[in-house]
This record gives sequence, C-alpha cells and structure tokens, in this order.
Amino acid sequence: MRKVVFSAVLVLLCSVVLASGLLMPVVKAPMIVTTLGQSPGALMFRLVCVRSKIACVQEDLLTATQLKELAQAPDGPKTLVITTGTSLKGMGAAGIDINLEVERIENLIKQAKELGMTVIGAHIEGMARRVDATDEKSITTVIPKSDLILVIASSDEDGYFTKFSETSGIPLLKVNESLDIGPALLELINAN
Amino acid sequence: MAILNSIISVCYYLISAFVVFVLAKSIIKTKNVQDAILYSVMLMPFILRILRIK
Amino acid sequence: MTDRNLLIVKLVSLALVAVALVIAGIQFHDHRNYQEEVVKGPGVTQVKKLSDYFEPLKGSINDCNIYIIDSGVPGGTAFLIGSSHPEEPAGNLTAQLFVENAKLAKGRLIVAIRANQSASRVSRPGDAYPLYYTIETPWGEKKFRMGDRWSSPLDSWPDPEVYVNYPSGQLLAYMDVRNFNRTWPGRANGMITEQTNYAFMNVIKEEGVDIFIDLHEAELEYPVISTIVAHQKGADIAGMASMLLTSTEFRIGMEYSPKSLHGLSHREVGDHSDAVSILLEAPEPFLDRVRGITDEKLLLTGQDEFVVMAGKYGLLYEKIDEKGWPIDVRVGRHCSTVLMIFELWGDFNPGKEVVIQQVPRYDEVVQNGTGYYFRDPSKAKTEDIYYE
Amino acid sequence: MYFHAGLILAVIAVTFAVAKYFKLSVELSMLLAAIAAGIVHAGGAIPVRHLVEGSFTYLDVCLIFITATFFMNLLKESGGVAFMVRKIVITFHKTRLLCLFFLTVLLLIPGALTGSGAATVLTVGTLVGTVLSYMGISEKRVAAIIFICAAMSAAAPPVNLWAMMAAAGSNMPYVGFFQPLLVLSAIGAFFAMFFLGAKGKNVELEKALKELPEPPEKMNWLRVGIPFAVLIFLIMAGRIWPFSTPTIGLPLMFVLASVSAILLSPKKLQILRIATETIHSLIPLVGIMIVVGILIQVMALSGARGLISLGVVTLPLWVLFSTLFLILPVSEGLLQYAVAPLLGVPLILLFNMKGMNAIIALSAMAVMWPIGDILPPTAVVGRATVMELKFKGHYYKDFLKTALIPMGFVLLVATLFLIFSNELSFLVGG
Repeated sequence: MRKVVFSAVLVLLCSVVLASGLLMPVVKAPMIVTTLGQSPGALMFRLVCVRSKIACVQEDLLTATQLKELAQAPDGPKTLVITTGTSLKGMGAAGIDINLEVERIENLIKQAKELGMTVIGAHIEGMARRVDATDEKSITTVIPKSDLILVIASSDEDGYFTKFSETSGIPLLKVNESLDIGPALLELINAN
Repeated sequence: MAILNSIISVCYYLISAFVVFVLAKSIIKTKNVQDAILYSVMLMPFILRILRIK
Repeated sequence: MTDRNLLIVKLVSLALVAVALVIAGIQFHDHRNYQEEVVKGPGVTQVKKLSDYFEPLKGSINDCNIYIIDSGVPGGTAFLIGSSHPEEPAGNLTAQLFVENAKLAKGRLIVAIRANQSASRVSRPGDAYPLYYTIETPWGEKKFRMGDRWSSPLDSWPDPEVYVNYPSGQLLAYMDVRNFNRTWPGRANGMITEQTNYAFMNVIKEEGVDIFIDLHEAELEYPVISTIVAHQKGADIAGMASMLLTSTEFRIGMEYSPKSLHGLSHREVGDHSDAVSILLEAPEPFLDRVRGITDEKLLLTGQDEFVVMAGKYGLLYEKIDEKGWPIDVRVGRHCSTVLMIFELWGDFNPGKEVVIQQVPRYDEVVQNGTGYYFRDPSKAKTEDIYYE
Repeated sequence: MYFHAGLILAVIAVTFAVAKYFKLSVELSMLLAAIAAGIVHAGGAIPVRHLVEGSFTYLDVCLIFITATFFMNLLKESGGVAFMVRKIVITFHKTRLLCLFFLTVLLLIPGALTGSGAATVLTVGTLVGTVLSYMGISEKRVAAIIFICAAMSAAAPPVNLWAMMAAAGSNMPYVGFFQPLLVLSAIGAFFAMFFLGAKGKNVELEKALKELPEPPEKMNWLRVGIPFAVLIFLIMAGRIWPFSTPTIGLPLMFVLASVSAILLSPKKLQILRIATETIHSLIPLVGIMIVVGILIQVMALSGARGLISLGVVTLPLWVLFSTLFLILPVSEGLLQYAVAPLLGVPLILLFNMKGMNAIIALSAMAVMWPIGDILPPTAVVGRATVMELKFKGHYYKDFLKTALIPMGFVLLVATLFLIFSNELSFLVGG
C-alpha cells in the first residue's frame, strides 16, 4: 500500500494544475457534491476532498429544497459541485431516467444561484463517461451554467472542455488525475 | 422438490427418445430421398441429448 | 429412385450421421470430463469442497474445490471467485494464479477457481466457441476448458418458461435459471445453479467473509466494462481503487450496483450477507457480437478487425486497436485490482486486514505472461495436485 | 478478415442457390451451404463438432412445437375443436365484430404465453381459421389473419422471446416491457383482423352447422375446457408460486395438459398414432430449426455472422431507422430467434448509446421480428399456417401478398415507436 500511496503522491507532485487565464470564481468550503446521471463521480469527488481535508458532503439525489435547507444551516455548504457523465449499469428498468435527472439538476442550479453559491461543473471520470447521448445531455445541462469547469486531463482528450471554456468565458480548472483535484481545490480555497 | 425436478428431467429424456423413435420410423418408411437425409440429420441433437453427451 | 438405391442413400446418410455423432460425441465427452490440474500453492492451508457447506451438492458436477489460504494471523476474510461465467477466462486464470502463488501475512483468503463447474464443461450451441485454450508456461503448455455463460442443460433441464429470481421475484429470460450471475442469492430447493449460489452464500456466512470479489470479463459493446461494480457497502473502496489504479497502473472505472437489478453477485451478496460485494469486469473482444473469426487466437489475443472497426464508429465503451486485449493484460488487470481492493479494505477497516504477498501485479503479469505463474504439476507432490 | 467473412457469405449464397437449382429442399440446401462454408473456413477439413453442436441451438424450441401440436391434435381427435367451433358459430353468428374481437383475443393467448407464433397456429389456428371461413372470409385472407395474429401473439407479453434474449444479452432486466409490447401487438393483431375480416357475409348458421363435423355426444365445455385450464394453471402457477412450484417447462406443461385431454376425451384416442403423426407433420418445421442452428454456428465460426452484425450497426442512424422494417423481418426469416442476440444486442446497445429509451426501442424491434416468420428461407410460422389450414393457394401470390398491408402497418407503427421511443417512454411498465 505504501508503494501505491508513494507513487500516487509522486504523480500528484508532478502534476500540473492547468488553469485558464480567466478569472477564477470564489471557491469556499464546505462543499456539497451531487451527480447528474448517478455515476460515481460525486463519490470520487468526496473521496478526494476527504484526502485533502476539505469539508464535503455527497448527496447523489440532492434536491433544490434540500439544498436550501442545508445552505441555511450555520455550517452549510458554500459551493455546489455537480459531476457529469451517466451510469449505465443495468439499462432499462434498472437504469436512470435522464430527463428527471436533468430537471432535478436545473432546479438545483437555479436554487444555488439564488443562494449565491458557487457552482462547479465537473467531469472527472475520463472519456469513458463521454460516450453516449445521455453523457452529452448531462454535460450540456451542467457545464454552460457553471461558474467553474473542473475536469481531469483524460476527460478533455479532444479539447472539448478547453474550447468550451474559451468560447463561453467560463474558467476551466484542469488537473492530470482525479487524485490531483483535492490539492488544486485547496489552492483555490486558500487563494480567497 | 429436487426429486420432482429429477422426475421432470427424466420426462424430457423420454420425450426426446420418443422423437428419435418417430424419426427413425420415418426414415425407414419414407420414399423421399431428401426427407431421409434430413431426418437422419435431425436425429443428431436428440441422440446426443438422450445419451447425456451434450 | 429405385427401392434399392433409396435404401443405400438411407444407410449412407445414417452412417455419415453416426460417424459425425461419434466424432463430435467423443469431443463433447472429453470436454465435459477434462480435469484441469491445480497445484496447491505455498499459502494454501486447507482445501474444502463446496458440498461441505451444502450437502445436496455432494457428488454433483458443481461440487467445486474451496481453497483456503490462512495466514494464521488475525485479520479479515476475503473471498475471490472465478468462472461465474466460464466464457470469461481471465476470471478462472486469475483465481488459479492466486491459489498457486498467494501467501498471506494477515487474515484469510478463500478462493473458488471454477465457481460454476457445469457451465465450464459445455460449449454454447450457435456460437462456435473453441473447446479449450492453452496458456504458455515455462514448462510447456497448460490446457484449460473454455465454457459457456450458462450451466449445461445436462445438469439443468428443462428451463422454466420464464425465470423468476429468488427472492426478488424479478423476471428474467428463461435460460437465466442456468446463469450463475443471475441466480444469486440462490435457493436451496432450486435448480442446480440456484443451489450452487445457495452453497456459496453458505460459504460466505459460515466463514464470516468480509469482502467478496467476483471476476468477470465483458464485451466492448457493453457499457459496463473495464470497471469495478460495487455494492453500496463497498462504494468508497471501489471508488478509491479506481482512482488509485487509474493514476498508477491502468484506467479502470467504477459503477454502483443498481438496486433494482437482481440476481447479480454485486447486489445480492451484499444484500443477503454481511460481506461487501464487488465485481470486476475486464475487456474481452471475443464476446462482442460483431467479432470476426471465432477461435482460440481471438480468445487469447483479443485482436479483432471487426471490433476495431466498431470502435472507429464510436460503438464501443472501451478503446481497442490492432494490439487487442491479450489475456495477460486482462489477467494482470484483475490481479492488480484485487490486490488494490484488499489493500484499501485494510486501510478502511483496521484490524480486519487481508495482506497478500507473492501475487504479481499488472506490469509483472504483462511482462512475464500469465503462464509464468502456474506451477508444473509434473514436479509437484501428488497430494498437492487438485482438479478443477 | 473482411475477405474471409465475405467469401464465406458468398459460399453460403452460391451453394444454397446451386442446391435449390438442383431441386433440393430448403432444409437440405441450407445444410449443404453450411457444410460448404464450414469446409472453406477450415481449409478443406469438415468442422464436424461445430456442425453437430449447431444442431442443438433450437432444441428446446423444437420440443415446444412438438408438444404444443400434440396437445392440439388430441383435442381435435377427441372432437373438442369441432365442439368449440360450433359453439362459437352459434353464439356469435349475428354479432360479427364482437366475434372477430374474441377470436383475436383467443389467437393472442397461446403465443403470448409461450413466445412462439407457431404454437398459436398449431393450437388454435385451425379452430379460428374454420370459424373465419364460415364468416365469409376468403381462404387467403383467413391465412393472412391467422399468420399476423400468430406473429403478434409471439410478440405479445408476458413472454416475448426476442425481447427476453436481447435483454439477457445486454444485461437489462426483462421488466417494463409488458405495456409497450401489449400496445404494439394488440394494435397489430386487431388491425389485421378487422382490416382483412371486417367485410364478409353473415354466417349461414344452418349450412355451417351442417358442414361442420359433429363432436361426440358426450363432449361438453368441461371436457374441452379443463385441458386448457390445466395448461393455463401450470403456466400461472410458475408465476404465482415460483419458489414452491417445480420447474416444469413448457413442453411438459403441454404434455400434462394432453394427459388431461386424454382422460377427459369422450372417445378412446389412439395416443401413439396421434403422437407419431404429430411429430411427422412437424418434421419440416423442426428440420429447418435444426439446420438453421447449424448454419448459424458456421457463420459465427467463420466471422460471417460478425460481418453481418457489423454491417447493420455501422449504418447511419437515419438509414437504420428507414431500413429496420426490412432488416429485422428478413433476418428473422433467415435466422429465427438467433437474430435477437445477433442483431438485437448490438442494436439495443447502440440505441441506448444514442440516448433512446431502451425498453420502447427493444419492444418495437421485438414486434417487427416475428413479422419475418412468413419470409423464406425458414418461414416457420408462415409454413405452419398454410400447413395447418390446408391452404390451397399460392404461398407468395395469394398468402404473402394478402398479408402485406397488415405487415406493413405493424412495421410502420413499430418504426414510429422506435423513432419516438423517448416521447413514448410513459408506456414503460409491467
């Protein structure tokens, strides 16, 4: 295990946090993470936060009402993170309803903006979650409405997110690996 | 239940055996050469199943 | 045609069919009865039978070996099974590699190499699978049975007109009553595949298994590929394993086990026991419907022009090029993923560690080949040889 | 690989054509094509194991055909069928539309329960056909109605073998299909029945009763109903008490229902003779299934199957939508149930990838496939229909041509379901 952790740290140190020239939004902890498409991206995001000691709650089915209640608590979340890319295990009846998911997330983003929260749209599971139409729907619902786009290098193999950031003016935070997300976020939080 | 399932399984071997019996009879009786060949080919799965080979 | 000529045709066609039946019959018979040799590794402390956990399986075709590798040092108990689907060879090869090599420093590891023996002793009509495949080893070739996804009808006949999974009541296609990864958690008075699952659940409960891993492979057209599928109890471990492996060895994803898809190990083992259940998928182009020539070469190299073409049309969920997905890569992925999951299990559950040694990781398997890790039965003591 | 697989396909086509030219039957031509392709693939050797193994592909389906027909033949011999026909004619001869409605429902039941259109034809096809002809519907229209309704019964829930096999192959639970399949198959069956059967003279009751065979005096609804009740009970028992009922399987269910028919028959039945005749009459049907299995195995072995599959899934989506109404029935005519894993699985994965509703899309395809059961070379249900109805007209000019409009209607509706799968997702359920 030590070997693995060592190499992971090594990769982390060598990784380059790529940030676009655009002005970064204010990112504050605690964070709350949810997913459009019920893929484990939100879980991974929480795990990397835990490793970097950033307060983060994972709520895969978070609703606008829940968010409002949580945000009004004293230690309520200040940043909403939405991971994109859908889970396809068990199509049909065992799968997810992408239209309901889109509706939930649209309401959620609207609520977050009303609450003055920063919204991070993230794609952190690589090209494997950029294959089909539901993946695309998940991305196009979240990313254009985000204050910050967070991706790992393998999610942006074709430069899709870089180009989108350039044309839309939404800042992009691009890291090499998912394990690099924590340190990169810490840097942003500390910059405030 | 296990015994019942075994009995049911045996019934299926008996049904297959009966099919083989009828096919064999048909081969003997038929006057059509093409039918005779087809019936022979049709015997294959039923025979191997009855012999519990496949 | 005269009666005489007709009689001749009849006799000739019957004779030809008889010859075909004898030739094919011998091959089917040999395949069903072929015994794979397993040399007990240095870590194996006990070899039990599945029927020790469920008496009715005694003497049946599905009474497989249960290898126990005990460190003697208190810790957790892990359970690894291969050949849930014997048409996915990286599963049983990896399991056997663990049995022949693993030594434990802490905790216990239980392994079943051929979880569904019946399915490993039949080939699928209409799909033209090879009957065997051979793995090169430093001491010669080692031959394995290529099996099917479903148990043999010789052991489970007939199928119901629709299969109702126990106890969920979910409807599945009729032949799935013979699909070992649709019949979990099993049924004591069900058909043989359901009984086998029931026996495995008994192993899990009686041995106090903490973490259970089921080894699989999948076609590239299928969305759940190169991934770790985890019951919610194991989601954190699987998510972390996915990230660590992706950053250090190879890309592997993670999926949650859907709560409404029943009969699969990653759902039912977790729901019906205290164990965390995880299923691993490696890419196997041999299983793709668009595959070209179906033979042992495709099975072992994973190289196929048609599958590559499907990839160019964006129809696949995993990358493929002319190098294909060789068996060593697939076995190596399973080895590293299993080791990583066990390591993380220990990190997340102090005092319940399962510390495994002498099992190669991905790079080593790819470099040396899977066969490098199999022991030579001709040099082993008779009492150390077991048969699958 | 492309050349090799293409060559194998060419060898199959040429051998089949040559064999047909020399007046060999469809079954033997196909067998020769499979053997030739196998030899070319193996470089001169005969892949014996594959030829034998392929013959097992549809063994269980063959047993269903055999036992279902045996059951129905027993009812026929005991006079039960004649009894039912007379009763239906007497009861409904004045209310034509109601009569057609009940006959459609009757036709949908056997296939819905077994997943086999041939089972419908073999069990109730003759009975309904007879009634229809007494309602003044021409022979070719009767045959077309029986075929379409049989095809729709195979598509109808709860058991749709194509959907089940494709769902199994793509790891979808077979859940949520009941409603879309019911809607599609009912639309198809009722359209065929009313389109082809609405017009016609009223039944001349006296004449009909005079011409219809007389059932034995002791025959009554109980004697004819109980065997059906036994069958339905056995099927339902497996659903209602799945964990305390042994696994009986459809063939044995038909045998058990047959036993009750024998016990209740008012006259002594020559069981052995009927059983022998049943199997004998089914030889063309069973024969083609066994030979198709062999051909499929050789095609899989040589990569020819993969080439076809690849060809279909790499078509642009709009081409696929506009040609599936041809591709699916034609491939069904060629390969039978094997199309579900062969084309169904890659197609459903493709549709899922494109964001379509997988359940609606698969339901639509699973209703289009059985329509192909009228097409050569296998034409299993089509052949069964003309065989059972003792149809005297021409297979293509009369039977197939009459069925074309309802076939086209079903294919059109199913294609619309496919295209608008997301809009129709509210139908998913059951």
